[in-house]
Amino acid sequence: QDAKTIGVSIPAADHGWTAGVVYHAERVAEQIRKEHPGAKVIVKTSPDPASQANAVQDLAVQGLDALVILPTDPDQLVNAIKEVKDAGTFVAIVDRAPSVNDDSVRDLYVAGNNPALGEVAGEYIKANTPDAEVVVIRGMPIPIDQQRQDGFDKGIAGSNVKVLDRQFGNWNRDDAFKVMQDFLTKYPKIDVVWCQDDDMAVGVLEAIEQAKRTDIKYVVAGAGSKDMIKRVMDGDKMIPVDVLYPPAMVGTAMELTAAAVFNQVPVRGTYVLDATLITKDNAKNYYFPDSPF
Amino acid sequence: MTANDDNSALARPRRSFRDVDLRAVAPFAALILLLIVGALVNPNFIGINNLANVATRSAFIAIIAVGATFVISSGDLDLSVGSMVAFVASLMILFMNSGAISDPALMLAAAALLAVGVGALCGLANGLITTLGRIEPFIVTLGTMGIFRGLTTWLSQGGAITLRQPELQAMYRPVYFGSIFGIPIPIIVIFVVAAIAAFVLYRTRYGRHVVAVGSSRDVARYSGIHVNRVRTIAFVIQGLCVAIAVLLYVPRLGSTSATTGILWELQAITAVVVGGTALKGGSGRIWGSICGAFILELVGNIMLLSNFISEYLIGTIQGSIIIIAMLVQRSLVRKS
Amino acid sequence: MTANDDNSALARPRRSFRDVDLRAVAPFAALILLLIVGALVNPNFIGINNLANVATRSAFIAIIAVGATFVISSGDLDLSVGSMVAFVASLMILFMNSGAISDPALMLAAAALLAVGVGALCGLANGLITTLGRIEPFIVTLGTMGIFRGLTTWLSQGGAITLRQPELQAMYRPVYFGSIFGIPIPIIVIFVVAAIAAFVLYRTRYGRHVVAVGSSRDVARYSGIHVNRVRTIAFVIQGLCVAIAVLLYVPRLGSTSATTGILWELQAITAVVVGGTALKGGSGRIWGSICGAFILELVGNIMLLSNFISEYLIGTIQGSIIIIAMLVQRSLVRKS
Amino acid sequence: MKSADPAGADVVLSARRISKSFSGVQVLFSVDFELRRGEVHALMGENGAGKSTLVKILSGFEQPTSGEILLDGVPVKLPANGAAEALGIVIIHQEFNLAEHLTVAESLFLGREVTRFGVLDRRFMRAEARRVLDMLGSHVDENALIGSLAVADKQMVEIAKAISRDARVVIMDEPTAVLSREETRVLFDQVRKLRAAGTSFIFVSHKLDEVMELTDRVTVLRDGQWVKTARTEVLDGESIAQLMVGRELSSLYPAKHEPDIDENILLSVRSVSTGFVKEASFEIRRGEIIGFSGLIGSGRTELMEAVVGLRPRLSGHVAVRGQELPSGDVHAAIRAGLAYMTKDRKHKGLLLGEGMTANLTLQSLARHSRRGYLDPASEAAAMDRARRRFDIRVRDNAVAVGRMSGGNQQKLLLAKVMETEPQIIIIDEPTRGIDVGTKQQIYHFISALAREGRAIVVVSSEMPEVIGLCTRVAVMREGRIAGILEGSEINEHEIMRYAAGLKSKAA
Ligand SMILES: Nc1ncnc2c1ncn2[C@@H]1O[C@H](COP(=O)(O)OP(=O)(O)OP(=O)(O)O)[C@@H](O)[C@H]1O
Ligand SMILES: Nc1ncnc2c1ncn2[C@@H]1O[C@H](COP(=O)(O)OP(=O)(O)OP(=O)(O)O)[C@@H](O)[C@H]1O
Ligand SMILES: O[C@@H]1[C@@H](O)[C@H](O)OC[C@H]1O
Ligand SMILES: [Mg+2]
Ligand SMILES: [Mg+2]
Repeated sequence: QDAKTIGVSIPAADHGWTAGVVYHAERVAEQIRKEHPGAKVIVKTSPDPASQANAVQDLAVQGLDALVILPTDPDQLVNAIKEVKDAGTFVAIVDRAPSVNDDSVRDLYVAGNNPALGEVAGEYIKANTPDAEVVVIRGMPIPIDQQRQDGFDKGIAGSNVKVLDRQFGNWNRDDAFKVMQDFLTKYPKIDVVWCQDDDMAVGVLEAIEQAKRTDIKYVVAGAGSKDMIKRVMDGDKMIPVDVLYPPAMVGTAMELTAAAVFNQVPVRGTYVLDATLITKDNAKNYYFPDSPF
Repeated sequence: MTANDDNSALARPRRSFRDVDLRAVAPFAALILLLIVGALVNPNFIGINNLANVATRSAFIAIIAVGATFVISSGDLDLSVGSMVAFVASLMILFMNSGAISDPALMLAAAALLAVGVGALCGLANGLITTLGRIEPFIVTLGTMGIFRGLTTWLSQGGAITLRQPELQAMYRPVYFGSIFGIPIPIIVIFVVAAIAAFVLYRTRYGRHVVAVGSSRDVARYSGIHVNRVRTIAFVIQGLCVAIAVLLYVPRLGSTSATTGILWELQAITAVVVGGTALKGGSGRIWGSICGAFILELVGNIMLLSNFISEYLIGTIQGSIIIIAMLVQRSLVRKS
Repeated sequence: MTANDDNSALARPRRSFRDVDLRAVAPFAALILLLIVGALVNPNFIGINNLANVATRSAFIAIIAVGATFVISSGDLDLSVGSMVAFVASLMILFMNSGAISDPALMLAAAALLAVGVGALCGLANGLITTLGRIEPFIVTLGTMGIFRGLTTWLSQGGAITLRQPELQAMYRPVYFGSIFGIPIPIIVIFVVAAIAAFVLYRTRYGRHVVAVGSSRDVARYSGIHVNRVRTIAFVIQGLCVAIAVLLYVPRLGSTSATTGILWELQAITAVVVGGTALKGGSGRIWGSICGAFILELVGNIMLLSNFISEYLIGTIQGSIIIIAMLVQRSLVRKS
Repeated sequence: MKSADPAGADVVLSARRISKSFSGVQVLFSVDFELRRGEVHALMGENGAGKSTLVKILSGFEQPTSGEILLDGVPVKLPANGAAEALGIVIIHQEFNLAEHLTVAESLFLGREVTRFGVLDRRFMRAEARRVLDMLGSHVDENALIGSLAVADKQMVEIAKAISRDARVVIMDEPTAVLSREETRVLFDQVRKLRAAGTSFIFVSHKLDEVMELTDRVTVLRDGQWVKTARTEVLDGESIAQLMVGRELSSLYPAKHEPDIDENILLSVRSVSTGFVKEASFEIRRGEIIGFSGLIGSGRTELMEAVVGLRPRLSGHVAVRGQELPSGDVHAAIRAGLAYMTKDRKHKGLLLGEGMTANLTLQSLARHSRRGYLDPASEAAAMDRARRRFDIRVRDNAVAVGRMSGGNQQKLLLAKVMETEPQIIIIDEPTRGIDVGTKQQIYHFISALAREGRAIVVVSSEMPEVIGLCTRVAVMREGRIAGILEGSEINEHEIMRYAAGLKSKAA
């Protein structure tokens, strides 16, 4: 009865957020194994779409009852996912959704709200600094990043908030440091930085501090790493808020999937987690000092 | 980047025929070793299904590695192949999405032709800049790597480019997923490409010239060989191989983005070197490169099927296995 | 991977002193050209602040490139440097976090020593596997690249490793952000490292041996040079340079992650080649490599400061600029 | 035997008022030269006189700075890079022009592969290669990789390559420098055969006896200038040498000095075996010059490399002054004062891309270091000394060694090894490609070294050299020392008998 196999395919821990994903996936996998002795939960990480397609295939070879997947690049994995789905396996997609995201590709979709992540950040800026000149540091050129940009633009729509520049920081601290240094050279006055990822915020803050620039009022990042939440909690002026995009969502998806597989609970459809705005008041609810992220 | 076997070969009194043979056989020995390791790691490993999967998916790197064998044999290097895959695939999908031709079969044929043409042109660009500009191929192809990657990002506006027409998709899908007489088509393609390449490299005048050019530019030139032409054609062959890989890649993932093919150049070069071709040029082993691509894919597969290695340590184990595989090869050759 | 200038050098009747000089000067000409382009693109570009920023942040690649100049001159290649940075930095921060030594100054010194030691050992490992195992350095260091990266991921459990002691952080920060007589410390370090390296390469027996080994392993061996020892030491020097880069890297963000140093190997090699060192070995230009690192960093900086380039096309423009810079260099040398 | 007087015969290829400069340094000054149908025309001159440069111009590999080339009396611009082959002009370069990764058969046909329906006809090319090699009496395996061949075998491949072309003009730039008597004889037979059929040859050599034996006319160059063209008959070795050097030559070889019988044994080699060499033993005393003779591939080089540790020995002992040397450890040999000069100067001797000084001091840098760093002034002084001592002549001091004339490279190599001031010196083909004038200097130099108390092994394919210089001569055959000759036994006839296996005695 409990001798079921759940495959979990996630991106390799290539930056803080994905590291969080790996952490939570391993954590919940252990938990499921404990609750269902005899259950097999196999967690596999992959660095890029092609190797993730391989990983999915390799998981399938081991005989899967369910697949939980957080695709590195969703559209490129649709075929591989379909293959599994068509074999009758329960499929849950996490976070990054393919362009066609219906029950022909998956049974369950659990995600943070990418457009909302941008929108919440945009709205916060609009509300607090309605005339702000903003520089944006993007992630990597993949669809969710585009969704966030679009959300952001929607969030600031109709205000005087002006985007001075957008450049890619690849969700990487060092790249963000560089980009921010150059933004500071390029623009004598910047009010707000939106860098939509907590890892990148680390580099951004260093660059601002080095330049001793006082014009920048604050930085909005996102995801909810423990370091940034701590700053919010401590009332750091530069990081007044953070937008939640919890890597723990993979765990949620795994728990739901386990419920479907072991207890035949009918979990289907879409679960979108809020892109909650973390402020000084609610920060402690999101602070997990033991997480690697 | 001088090979080491160079060293050893010259230190030994004379390279006997047995040596040459063992050198060619060594990668296959490493492959067999890996198969054994795999079988021990997971019983599913040795199943026909799994092995077919692995061989099938090694098609991209294997076919690109065939082209790389030409480029490397002729003494050059191409770092742009990974981004070239992304670029060619993007153009191909965009063309198919354009709906310029309504008949799906015709459209598919035209798109394939386009891909091949674009691939050849990309290779030609690499070749001409390298030879006419007299710049290190490393730099040229690092530059074009950036160029192709950037163009892809721009074409996709940072997102993905996805094949939209369902009939086309349906018609095209079997090219990766189908099989003939039970053999997956990509595997057949690997072998056909390798056989043609081996023929060209070993049995034609051009192939001879590739090796001569890679062994010594001056000697080749003094023998009346058009060195730059030979080198440029090698880059074009590389471009064609990339295009063929794309023809298999598109039906598999049906979509591309700026992340497609990242680091494939390193994998292709590794496959070539693991297969016994020396990076300094002057010798090429087509079948070795295929074997090298299988080895790389197998290592990844074993990692995936083994359930006792921490996900964090995969890179470590993979790196170690590759080094060990090479040590095994070397010790084999040395014992002879 | 034979260099082209090799070709041209032999094709040309004779390498005169004028040539040699121009060859050494060419990268600097490209640098000046870039400075002019930059000044046209954005007036802020030429400000002291911006140039100091650029020079400062080029320190990592520049210093690593100094080590790479040794490895490449001796005819080898090291692809592992990027992961080595991550690995060494992680160990260093973990050690500082361990609190094993309570006095912060002492702790810092001990941590620096540890970093240097680990860097040297990593280099030694690369060197010994390459020379004793007689495997292509490309493969060995691709393997250790995976190994170091994997170990880092494992140490950090995929996340970041952050320096926790605030006093340590405060004490250490100036090593990157501070300056002496108005010159940022990293820039001073670049020049000190380069000066020492140039001295070693051009003015010591060891340096001569490096070049000899890189030009011809056999001639070196017949001249009684310990070829393997020379090669191994070059890898160790590379490891030491990586460690020095780490000493500057850690105080910048006070943390590392599994992505630290990704693709730095390609950048370092590019800097070396752009600086005029041939990939086939046998010649090394320390100052050229420094210049190459500046060029790379400047190109990125100009891209960001320019207002008219789509962020999607940055890779494309960057690639083109590098190729053009090389063409400018070549044409300069050829005109002589 | 000489062919009929070719005077009045038609001129195939000629050079008129050819001058050549390299980056502003002139090396040929308005040289005239003509080659008649069916003649063998010797081109002679000191090292660096410009012979190789002239023949490269005559075959299109270099273009003259001024002057013209006439083919069949018609001015032509010879196409570059060996394309002149299509016009029937083939050259054997002084430096080998073979790709290490190709096989012998592949090399013979490089650039003019035979195909059938676009497919390489490998079997035909192999058979054809075999045929030509057999014709030249060469036992080189047509399937062997060039990289695995001994220097002399490479030379045979070069010769085979040229001969197999259907050429009207064959230019041979020092083809016999590394060949033994026997190979030379076979080569000459072929040349005579082709000459009879109307082929013309330009023959560049420093070996006067060969020139006298084979050629119809001689042209002498000195310092890039034409000096004289004359029928070989009217000249003799001495007069040619005099034309070349511009002065009279005294006796080539210095007087021999037998070392005392109770002199210390500096080097003793006992029962050394390698893959090919079997049980070789010899010893050498202070002040002694011992020669090693034998046919190509008889194993002399392999033995010497094993002695100095450049290759491992399978068994046997090597001791310097009674101190055993470990196998395969060249550094131990160097420390013990035992040095070896390779005959493969291109691949093992010199860094062709570097300048002269860097090459000269490569093996002896310790002597130019002060407190750990190199002293360029001291290196420059060494270079000056070496240049005088070995008469190294270049017109441009900064020239890359690969661009120096062959003979001057050889002198530099010799100088490089001597810089280490070894007590025991093994010299493999000491005078390969060196002109008579300098040869004499080198012989006197070697003899002086011996008199200073050093021990010298001369491995040479030039029998007169071994005979003129050595007090004992070891003859190798098929990896064994067939005999060690002394006193009156040292003559060509005896040496040949041992070398050919007609005679042997326990060493
Ligand atoms: N490509 C070149 N660049 C510069 N100098 C050159 C080049 N080729 C030849 N020389 C110079 O031209 C001069 C004549 O050289 P060449 O090789 O013709 O002499 P050679 O008569 O063949 O001597 P040898 O008997 O030693 O072979 C030498 O001083 C040599 O250094
Ligand atoms: N019959 C044979 N079988 C195998 N190998 C042979 C044979 N004859 C010669 N060789 C090879 O030839 C080499 C001997 O060449 P070596 O260079 O030592 O001879 P050498 O007397 O110095 O002649 P050279 O005039 O070519 O310098 C050995 O390495 C050996 O492997
Ligand atoms: O990798 C991404 C992460 O960095 C971002 O913050 O959230 C979404 C993830 O997919
Ligand atoms: Mg010459
Ligand atoms: Mg010999």
